[in-house]
Amino acid sequence: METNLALLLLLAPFIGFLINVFAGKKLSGNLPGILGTVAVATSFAVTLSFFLQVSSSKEPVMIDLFEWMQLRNFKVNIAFQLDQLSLLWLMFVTGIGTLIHMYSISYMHDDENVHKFFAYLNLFVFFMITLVMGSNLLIMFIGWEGVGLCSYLLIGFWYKNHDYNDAAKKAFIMNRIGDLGFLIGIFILGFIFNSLDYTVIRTAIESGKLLQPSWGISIAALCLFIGACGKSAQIPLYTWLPDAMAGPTPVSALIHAATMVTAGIFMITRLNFLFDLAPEVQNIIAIVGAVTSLIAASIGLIQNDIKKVLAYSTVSQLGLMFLALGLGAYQIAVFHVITHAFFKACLFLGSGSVIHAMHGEQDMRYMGGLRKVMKVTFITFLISTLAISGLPPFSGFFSKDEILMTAFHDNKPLWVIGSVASIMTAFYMFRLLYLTFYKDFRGTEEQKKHLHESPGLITFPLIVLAILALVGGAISLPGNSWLNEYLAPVIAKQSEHHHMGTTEYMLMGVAIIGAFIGIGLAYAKYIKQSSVPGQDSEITGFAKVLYNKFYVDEIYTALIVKPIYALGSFFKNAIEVAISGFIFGLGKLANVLGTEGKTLQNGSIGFYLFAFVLGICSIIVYIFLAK
Amino acid sequence: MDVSFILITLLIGAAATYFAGNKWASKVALLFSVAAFAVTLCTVNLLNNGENVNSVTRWIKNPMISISLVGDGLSLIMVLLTTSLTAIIILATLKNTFKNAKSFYALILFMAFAMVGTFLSADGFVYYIFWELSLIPIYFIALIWGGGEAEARKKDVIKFFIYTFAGSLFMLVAFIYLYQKTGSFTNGALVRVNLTDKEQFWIFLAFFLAYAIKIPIIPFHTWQANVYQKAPSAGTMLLSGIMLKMAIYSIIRWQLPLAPAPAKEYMHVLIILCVAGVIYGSILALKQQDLKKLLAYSSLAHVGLIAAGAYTLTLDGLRGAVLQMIAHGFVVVGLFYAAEIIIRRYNTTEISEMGGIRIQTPRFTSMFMILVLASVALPATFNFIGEFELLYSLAQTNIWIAVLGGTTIILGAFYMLRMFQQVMLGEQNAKPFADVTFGEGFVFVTIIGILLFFGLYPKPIIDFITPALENTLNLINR
Amino acid sequence: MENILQQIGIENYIYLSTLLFCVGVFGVLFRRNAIVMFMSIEIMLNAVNLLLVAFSTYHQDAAGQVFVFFSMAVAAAEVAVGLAILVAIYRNLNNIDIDSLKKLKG
Amino acid sequence: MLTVFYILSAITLGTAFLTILSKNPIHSAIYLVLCFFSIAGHYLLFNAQFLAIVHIIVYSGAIMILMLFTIMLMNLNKEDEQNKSVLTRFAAVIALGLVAFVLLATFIKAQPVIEGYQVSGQDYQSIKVLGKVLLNEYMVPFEFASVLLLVSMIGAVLLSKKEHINS
Repeated sequence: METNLALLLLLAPFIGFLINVFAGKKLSGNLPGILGTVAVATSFAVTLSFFLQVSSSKEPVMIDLFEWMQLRNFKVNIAFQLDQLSLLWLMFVTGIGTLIHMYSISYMHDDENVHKFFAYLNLFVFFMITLVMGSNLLIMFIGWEGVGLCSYLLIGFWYKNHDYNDAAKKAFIMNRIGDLGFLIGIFILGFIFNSLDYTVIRTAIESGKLLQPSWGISIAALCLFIGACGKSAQIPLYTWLPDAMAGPTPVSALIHAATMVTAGIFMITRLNFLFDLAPEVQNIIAIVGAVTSLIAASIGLIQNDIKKVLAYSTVSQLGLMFLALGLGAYQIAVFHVITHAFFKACLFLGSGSVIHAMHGEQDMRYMGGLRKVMKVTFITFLISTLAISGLPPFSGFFSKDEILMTAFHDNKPLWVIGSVASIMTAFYMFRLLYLTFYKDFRGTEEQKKHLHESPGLITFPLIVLAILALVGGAISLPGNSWLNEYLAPVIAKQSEHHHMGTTEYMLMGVAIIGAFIGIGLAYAKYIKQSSVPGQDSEITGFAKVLYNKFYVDEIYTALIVKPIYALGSFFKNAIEVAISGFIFGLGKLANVLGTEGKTLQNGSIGFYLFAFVLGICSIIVYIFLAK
Repeated sequence: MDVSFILITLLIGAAATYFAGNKWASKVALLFSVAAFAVTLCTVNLLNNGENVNSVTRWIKNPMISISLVGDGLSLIMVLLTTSLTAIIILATLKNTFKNAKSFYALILFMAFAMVGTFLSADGFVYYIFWELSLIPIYFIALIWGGGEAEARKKDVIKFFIYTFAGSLFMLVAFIYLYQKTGSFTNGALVRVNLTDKEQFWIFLAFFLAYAIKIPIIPFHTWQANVYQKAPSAGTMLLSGIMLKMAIYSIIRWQLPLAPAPAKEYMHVLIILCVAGVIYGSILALKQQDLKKLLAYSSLAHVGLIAAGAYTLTLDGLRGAVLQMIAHGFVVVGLFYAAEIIIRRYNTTEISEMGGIRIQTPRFTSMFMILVLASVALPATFNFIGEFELLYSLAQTNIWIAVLGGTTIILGAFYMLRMFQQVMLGEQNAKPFADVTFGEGFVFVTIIGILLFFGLYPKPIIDFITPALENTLNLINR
Repeated sequence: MENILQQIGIENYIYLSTLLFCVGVFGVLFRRNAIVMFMSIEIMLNAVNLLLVAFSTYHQDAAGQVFVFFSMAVAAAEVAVGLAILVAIYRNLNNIDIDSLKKLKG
Repeated sequence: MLTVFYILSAITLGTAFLTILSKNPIHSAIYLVLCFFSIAGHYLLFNAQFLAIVHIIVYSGAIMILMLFTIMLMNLNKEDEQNKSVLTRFAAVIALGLVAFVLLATFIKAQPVIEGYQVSGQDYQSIKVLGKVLLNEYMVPFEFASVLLLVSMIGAVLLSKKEHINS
């Protein structure tokens, strides 16, 4: 029964995918969308039942299907594991997934390939469920690559535009760089533990019978972290995420904000017992997370594309989560993943609603004043913005504050970086809010006439997500955390409980003041001074560097892509030519030997005889004399 | 019933096809290739039931040569690959019209016959004969029915012929030397002979030349891209799908058990050479403007990884090599078939002249996409199993080699997606492009079905080949 | 009956035939006239014959002499055909200078 | 007998040299006849009377007459032969030296192996014995020799026949 239910949970989106792929074209109107939504909703319902079961019984559900792969020292099965962590993840993946599917019905209904869109979206949910549900690293890897594939398909959904296709390709390839790291990590773990099952690895570690030196584990952890960097857009593999905004907005909300990009955090949390053994890797994770958070936030300060701002904000928030992971505070990272999923999905969907109203315009410089026409969108957007800025009592406040608090306890410089990033976040989010919804409309008259509030299918998910963003913090209140208790079985090392003392309250105060500083700056600049960001050419100085994202893309192109192409040209024009020249040279040599050799046959019998005598002499010498 | 039935079926098929006349040739060929596949399946079934499927016939008394055909897991899986791919290839060409079709199809079946013979022979001399025999049909297929300018084609095809032929002559020398030592050509006798390390080295080298050219491993690959480009698609599929697997199969069956000492001593050199081929082929594929050449270089990269796995001398490496051979066989046939469809409809092989196909042909695009993804070894496709085992075996020898070999999953995605984007995506092309017909779709669906099914449930194949590979490994480590 | 080998060693005959043979070789290389080259070849043949007879006596075996007999038969046949060829050449070229026969060059 | 040997040897080598060096082919032929006679003398020294007679008959009688006829037929009895180039002559001398050196060196190297001559007293070279050997042991080659002579005769006739050039 459990197996069947779990398979239903897994396969419902896949069936939705199949129907939409094969029959989607024939389905009329919103049917593909409804179908897709129902499929994901089914998964959500099953997840919910499992969630209730497991949170009461505290026993994970294990499902072992059949043998998949055989390696020298172990076998890999197709097997699934529904424990606290995976169910939690499934809850918000399928839950938010359902909402976003619903949203997409309306958002995408004009598109000619709407059935494909829902097919891909369903496929994504399927792979995401695989990733989360898998009971060993290779199953996770199926999902891991599968979601990358769906991300590729959905970013390049409007495939006629080669810029979008390039973005899709870039996302896939950058992910693959991480995936290589992931694979190498899997290999090393395979050597050390002779298994890839989480439970086996965990038992091996906890039994303390590990014979291998710990540096093997450290390298494995580092490799896995590289994989996580690719998927979760951390330095140095983050540049694909902002480009990924080429996809339709629901995709950005679902894949590139709420679910897929958190896969890296899921993986590290899943293997927390492993990372606990590698403190130096944890340090690297924390530093990378903090730096990513700061750099992405600083780039976000000055972007004008509404989705780009949100994308950099996502990268920045993911950085914060990695900071938490690096500090060993897995529950807090998970907490932030969840709250972030709520408010960031809401923000993206809100921006989608705005873009919908603006008929595809994404540049904030041509928006403004939307508050009056789009009330629901505005209010939900405002709530989410407050949440991400870290103002109490919104959910983002609790999660972010806990991260900063942990950082303050463990590593003060990282705390400073995180705090600065948070202040920046407050600034650019309110900048976004002010530019989009306040003041007067700056677009064309044509656009202004068509401005409208989005239909109910769009606003409903917004409202739900906004409510969640508002109250989501309740699952892990400081001092009384339901989440920590819930996750306790899957987290090997419990982080020490922060006693809520004066320091903690002071830190909270500092965080709130920081948020207000950010908001105040934004207010001063965009409401008081009514300034609007200038055209691209007017940007100068450091701002230009920020606006061009520190030229990271250009640097990567110059350092990696160009050399590869140059190497390709070199191989093609030099080495290939040389090798094939050598081979042809051998043929030519035979030819030359023939033409030259035939002149030896000059017809002069005297010469032949002379050669003959010489030959006889040498034979005699060889046989009789040369001994 | 033993393995010789497969050979007989194919040989009769070749003759029957020739005498069936141009009109019926393709159908007769298809019939016999399917029959051969069915016979192979029966043989596999027999073997699984524990029966003996070997066939030994005395041929020449002095020198002692017997036509001994041995069917074990390793050889029969390759025969299965050959017969199934031959059927698929014939099916794929069914819609084309060839002049002198009876010769064309008869040559295809004859080539299948020779390749099956190569896989089955346990007598070195007979093996060599089959090995060379398979070269003749493909030479004519590429020469007569190939594309491009006649003179250039002739040059490339002759280069290919002489190149591979020259390589295999060294193998013949090695066999004759071994015969001098043992007085027998049979695999079983040859692997038991005690050779000094120096002798083994030279024998290894002789075999290596033959195989390195056929596979091809850099720097012996220069014949490949041009021949793939110029040969007709059926020829390219035969070459890349089956023929180069002959060489890798031979490495496992002949080279490693016969000369294990140098294989162990020079393992790292060999693996690095193969892995260099992976990177080299991938980077070159990025620069190709010709669709078939791009696929040729991608094949170079993939096959390099397979050879590297075989040379690791680990069970995972050998198993990964066999699995990946099968997977790569199907994928590359599918890809070349897709390329053939595009090329036939656009009448050009230049990637720059393509584009925007996806709007016109959603079904074809999906199938092509799946093949591309399988070729970049997305998990849950058969190729992933093979590639994972290969990389795992490389990691067992040296983790850095695994990293280098693993760049194939990055570079592979890079050039394949780049190609896919340029060929399929973008604004609608001015030229019309009809969607796949039922027959074409059937070929694709068959290939994709095989790739996905075994991607999730490779156990039957793994169980089938593992005992034979363990035997081989025992011989290597004797 | 006593023969020469009872008085001098066989090496004298070996030296003699060697020298005779060398003279033949020299003649073939030195002259352009085909007939004289022919004669030189006969000298070489005779050098060998002489040696064969010498060894036949030395080993006291008739086979060597029989061999010389055959070689004479072959020489006769060879001369007949060779001279016929020379005549044919002479008829075509009006000389038998060996250096003018260079049609067979590669 | 020793003196006879030396005289005969001197005649053999001398006439052989003169054969080669004379400008006039007729002279060459005549010197060669002398040379052959001296070789027949050597055969007599070996007590090989049969061979000596056959040698005189075949070489001096048949072969040399044939040559002389040819020379006359071609009207070659004049000294119009051009000398070869210096290089060729030099090469010829070198070849002479080389062959002589190599052969002599081989012999000298082999000399220690050669044993002294011992008389066994058995008859091995009388005409009777030779005839028996020839017609018993060497019957087949003997017959083939006759075929060879026949064929060479036919060949010679065919070759020297005047060709009928087609109009």
